[in-house]
Amino acid sequence: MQTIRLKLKEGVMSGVAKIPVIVDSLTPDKLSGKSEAEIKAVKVWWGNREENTGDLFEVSVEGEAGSAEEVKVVMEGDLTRVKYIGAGMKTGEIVANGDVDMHCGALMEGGKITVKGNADCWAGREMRGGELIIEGDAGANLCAMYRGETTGMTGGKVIVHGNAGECAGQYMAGGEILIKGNADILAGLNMKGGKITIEGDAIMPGADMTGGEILIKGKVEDMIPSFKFVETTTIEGEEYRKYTGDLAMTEKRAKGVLYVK
Amino acid sequence: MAVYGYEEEMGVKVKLISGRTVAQGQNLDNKLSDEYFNAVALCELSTEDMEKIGASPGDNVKVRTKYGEVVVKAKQGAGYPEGIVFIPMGPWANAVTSGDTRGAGMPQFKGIDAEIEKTDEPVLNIKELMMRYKEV
Amino acid sequence: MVEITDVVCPLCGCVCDDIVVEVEDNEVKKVRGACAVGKSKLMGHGRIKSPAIRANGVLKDCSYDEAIKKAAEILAAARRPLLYGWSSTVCEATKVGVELAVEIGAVIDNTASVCHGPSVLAIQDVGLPSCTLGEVKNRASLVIYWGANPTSAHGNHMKRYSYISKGYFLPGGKKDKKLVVVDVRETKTAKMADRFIQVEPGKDYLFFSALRAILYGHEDVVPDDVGGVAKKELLELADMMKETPFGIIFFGMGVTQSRGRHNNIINAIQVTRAAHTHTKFNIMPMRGHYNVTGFNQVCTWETGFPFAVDLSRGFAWYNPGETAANDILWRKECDAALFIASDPVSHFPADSIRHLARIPVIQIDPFANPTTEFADVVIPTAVSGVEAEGSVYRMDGIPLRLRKLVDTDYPSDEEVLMRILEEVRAIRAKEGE
Amino acid sequence: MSELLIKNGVVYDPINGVKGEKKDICIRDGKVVEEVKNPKVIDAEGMVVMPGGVDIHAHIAGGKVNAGRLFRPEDGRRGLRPRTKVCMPESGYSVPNTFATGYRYARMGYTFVMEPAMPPLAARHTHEELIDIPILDNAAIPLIDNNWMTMEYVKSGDIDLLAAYIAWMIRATKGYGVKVVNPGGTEAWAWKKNCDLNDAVPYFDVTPAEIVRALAEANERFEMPHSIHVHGNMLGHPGNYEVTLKTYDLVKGITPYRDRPVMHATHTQFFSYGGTTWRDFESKARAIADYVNANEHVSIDIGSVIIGDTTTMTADGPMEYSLHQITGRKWTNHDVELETGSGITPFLYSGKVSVHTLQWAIGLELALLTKDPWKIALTSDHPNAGPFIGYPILISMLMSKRRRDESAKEMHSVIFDRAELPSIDREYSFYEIAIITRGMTARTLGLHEHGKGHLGVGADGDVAIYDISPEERDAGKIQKAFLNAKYTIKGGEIVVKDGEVVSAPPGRTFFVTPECESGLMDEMTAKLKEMFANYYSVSLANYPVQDAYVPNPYEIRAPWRS
Repeated sequence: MQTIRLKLKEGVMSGVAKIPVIVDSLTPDKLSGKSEAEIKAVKVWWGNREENTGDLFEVSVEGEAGSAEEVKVVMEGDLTRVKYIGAGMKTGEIVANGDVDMHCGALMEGGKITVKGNADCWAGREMRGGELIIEGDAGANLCAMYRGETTGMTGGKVIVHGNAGECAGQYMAGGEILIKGNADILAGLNMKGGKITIEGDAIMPGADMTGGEILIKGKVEDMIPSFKFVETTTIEGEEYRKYTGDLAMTEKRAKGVLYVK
Repeated sequence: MAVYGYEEEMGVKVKLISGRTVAQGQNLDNKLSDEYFNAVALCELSTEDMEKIGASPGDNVKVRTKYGEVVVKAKQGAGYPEGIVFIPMGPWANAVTSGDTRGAGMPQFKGIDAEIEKTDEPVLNIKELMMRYKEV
Repeated sequence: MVEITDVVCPLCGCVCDDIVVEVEDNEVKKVRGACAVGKSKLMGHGRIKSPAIRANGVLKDCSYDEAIKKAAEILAAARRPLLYGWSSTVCEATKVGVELAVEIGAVIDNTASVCHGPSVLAIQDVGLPSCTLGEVKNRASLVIYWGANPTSAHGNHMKRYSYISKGYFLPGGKKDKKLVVVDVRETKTAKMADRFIQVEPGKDYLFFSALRAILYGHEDVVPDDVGGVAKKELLELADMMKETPFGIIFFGMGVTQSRGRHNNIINAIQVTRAAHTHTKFNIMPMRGHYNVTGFNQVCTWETGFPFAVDLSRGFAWYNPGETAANDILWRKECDAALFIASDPVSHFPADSIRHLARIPVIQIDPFANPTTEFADVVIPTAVSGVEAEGSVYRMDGIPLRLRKLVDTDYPSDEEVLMRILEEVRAIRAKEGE
Repeated sequence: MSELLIKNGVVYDPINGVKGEKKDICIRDGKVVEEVKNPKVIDAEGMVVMPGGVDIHAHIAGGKVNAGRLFRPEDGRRGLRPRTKVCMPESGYSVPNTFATGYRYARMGYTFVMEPAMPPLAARHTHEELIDIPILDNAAIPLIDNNWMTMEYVKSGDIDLLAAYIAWMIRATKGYGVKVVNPGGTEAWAWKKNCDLNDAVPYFDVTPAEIVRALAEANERFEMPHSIHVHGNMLGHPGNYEVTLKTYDLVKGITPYRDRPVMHATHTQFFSYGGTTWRDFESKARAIADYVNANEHVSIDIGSVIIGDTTTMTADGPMEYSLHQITGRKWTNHDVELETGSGITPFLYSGKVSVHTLQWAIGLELALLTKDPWKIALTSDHPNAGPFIGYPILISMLMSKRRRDESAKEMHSVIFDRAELPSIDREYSFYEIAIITRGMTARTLGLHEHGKGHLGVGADGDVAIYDISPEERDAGKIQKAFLNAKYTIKGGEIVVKDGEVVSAPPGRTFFVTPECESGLMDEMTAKLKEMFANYYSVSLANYPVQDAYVPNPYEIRAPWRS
């Protein structure tokens, strides 16, 4: 096992402007096999200039790793403007101690990311595999697609311990999302596969669904009026109303399933 | 500036919307004028809501949301259903809206949960309003 | 006195091009054919007299050279500059703006992001079945304004292009047409309508979904009340839509700025598509400023993306919600801002503009406005469409050329930007030495 | 005085009959000359040298191209490339930004591209984008077939007045010729209808066949450099090859003003379909090629498919709608008052799908079955059948039977049942490639008389040098060489070196000024004024494209033929 600690230096976010740092170059697979000095020389974007990781982060490396799989990256400091944490990562582990900025785990293929705080918008965007755990809230467009695309998350597992923002799981095609809190409007918008479980409340879930499954354990506000009631069914001992839809997408395509109490 | 945290009950609960008006449009290039102030530092509300807060046209009304509060002149609005108030788009409406776009690039300018009450506090002019932003 | 005909109006997205203006002593004296708002714009208002730089909290007049040099220094030093506005200027200025943004690694965005930016996001999801305004004039027997109030915002829209105009296939004008208005309040436009449908604030999305289900033949699943509208009303609207040979929905900020935002527009476009399975149906955003569309056009062909483009890494990254002006300001990301032909301080939420008090701000505009109160460098320019000519795009994408009506000593927006760009390049060249 | 000498290269210059000869090219002040005195020297030893490429048909600028970019950020992100010292950032794959369009064509050795569909009312837009496309010389053809004025004159049979209208329109739009797209069908689409060749256009009482014939006649009233440029009716419909052949026949017997066809039929792949539905869909490339082989009045370009995702866009609104209905993908439509329309929808050509496989085969078959390469041009109807950046793939396919066979094996087996391609042995030579990408296209557009598409003395100093041996037959190497030229020279200036853009000067816009008798023009204008006063949403005075939109003009006058 190897642990790479990256602590954002205090000066980076102490100015009047909080200029984002883009760190998709700091994933376990990309840092694996590098010495401390080499890691410090890896380039990251800070605004419109490229900087050395070592200039923005305090870097320390403990232990040895036989492969990227055994690399754990721990990120610390004020991460609220640190974007793309773990984006595109294929293996290994990242732990972010605190709130993180946008695109955390975007295009992730494997490995595990734990955010010990909130994650801003587009966490898990276009995620292909791996595990993303957000201990706080997730922002809007969790596990969604990029603008114009028609596929969001296709695989992997995401757990949000808090609430999720608007349009969670938009265009989701596979994988699983568990939201332990509430979901803001339009969770599962355009969903076509996979499963979303919302333990809290939801507003207008499942609009334009063509596949996949959404289960809402709390209350639903403003149910989409173009779903068809199928039957009452029991899941884990609780009674749910099962709907299919969205008929606003035409009957042929309305293959989504919504379970509502 | 006080930020409303739902801990205290205030006036009447309404939905706040904003938008263009002819007078607002005519003074787009003339924003530091009295005409613009008169066109924009106001709140149109229904007769019912006017009665509920005990105000008459021309009285000052305080509009408060999760994001801030602002005082504007009450104006009788034609065609408003009860519970909807309108402030022409501009600095006074924006004093009580949020810049958080929640992943969309567009703040929500319409349909904001707000509370209104009659007040004796003055309507700030544009420079006073701007000063408020510089303080924070 | 000189009469100038076929003047192109530099106010709203209607870009009326049949205005008559009388000029005497190099001043616009009379305007005919424009709406009240357009007339006010053409007649003019008090101007910023001189370039100025703020020192010790006070704007102090200076020369153009000094102001431009100062602006260039601010922009060249910035790590995350924002260039915003662009909707009340011509495309030629925008082109220089994009070049400047590339040069300094800026985020460039226009006022669409607080207007019809959501409509663009929607178009990127589902497309836009639409047409030019002349098609509406000649063919549309059903006109629907949704969350739009043209009597206030687009004074000549109905007269020139839609409900009130006469067309080839509709020689009787409004006698041959039906007008439907959907809004949360009974606006002046609504009072003219054959049918007014009042929807609860924030419920448009539900209404659209229900309408689609009905248009696709699934009225059975639709509940009796949708967003405060009775199912019967929905069914009747759907019938009207199916029966017209050519229908159009014009939508405004009533839908783009309320709960659901771009998703409301996606749903409105989906309604249009559903109606299109029965008949010819179109939809068009009621674009606000006269060239808000033009910025989106230029920015798209030059960068590949219509607005909110982040060029900080040398290539274009587009992601409204992250790279739109409100995102950058509310999140306090930028360390310098240039505003041109717009007034964000009036039109952005308070908690976005607070950041402006703390960073250097450059304003390029003919008129003083609340943004001037925050500006550290102010550069006055000619009024496009009155004192300077150039390309603009109407709400339906039709390009027109604004005219120059009177002479001026003020430089154009394009000229000022070009000089800033040259100055930035000079600074860069020096740094490189 | 700037001079350039390209020495020792193997030159393919079909217009001058140069078939792979070792030959020096001398350029002075942007033009090819006999000799130079003190030149900068490029040693092209062992390399293939051709005139700069001339694309006869690619949608690179204007309202619908930009609508395609605007609604496809997901395509935009597929072609991102950061700025360089000389280049602006690039974006897009099937709908690249203007800068990328210029750079990518230049990297492939092209120096001229024809934008083949300019909606007159939005002509300013097309020109604004052309200004922003670096390096390439260009021109745009206005759509004049669904116009109400056109249909009224077709109905009254007044070809001279129609010619006056054409003249006015080409001048007003700073255009290059007459474009036809789904004649009558696009007007019908305004009511959600469509027209076959002999259907009456709703409310206008003319047929598409009449429109095509009348426009061809009117076009020949002038000394126009180019014939009418035709996208006919029923594009993309199974069984449409019969309509296609009938359309070709319509203009047989019309005398062109000079030695060129009367009609250029574009992206013919989409018009060479047999069968009655997508189920019994089959290739009819043979029937089309036979016709073209036997006749002199029609030229074609292939519109060949490049497998992968692309953005389809055309003024043929109903066609795009049916495509959108098949795929369910996003769809933009933009009808233009009194003139035309357009539709746009993304499309994925997959080698696993039988229809797409046949479409792929048809484009190549057309090129291989048409005997005389002077009658056929290489295109992909960019971006409709695929983006222009795929041309090198098409070239390698035409030059290598082996590559075609290998590809066919990977594709749907239908190719062995309902296409002729697997049995065709023909392989294009470098010389023939030079014809279908330079000589033929320049000549068909009449540009060879204006310095394009050849390397004779007096020609523009536009040269492409490909780092490949004239003996090379390896498809992979051919593709690579044509994708990134060793050098591209534009007007005597090196713009690409080793596949990278090293300079990006602005291009010129070519436009035609047809000259018409004033009596005819006056009579036509009276009617035009009425149209504007009553039905257009813009004023006549604000309609014509101002000179500001053509900052680097090249005017070609087209006198009236008395």
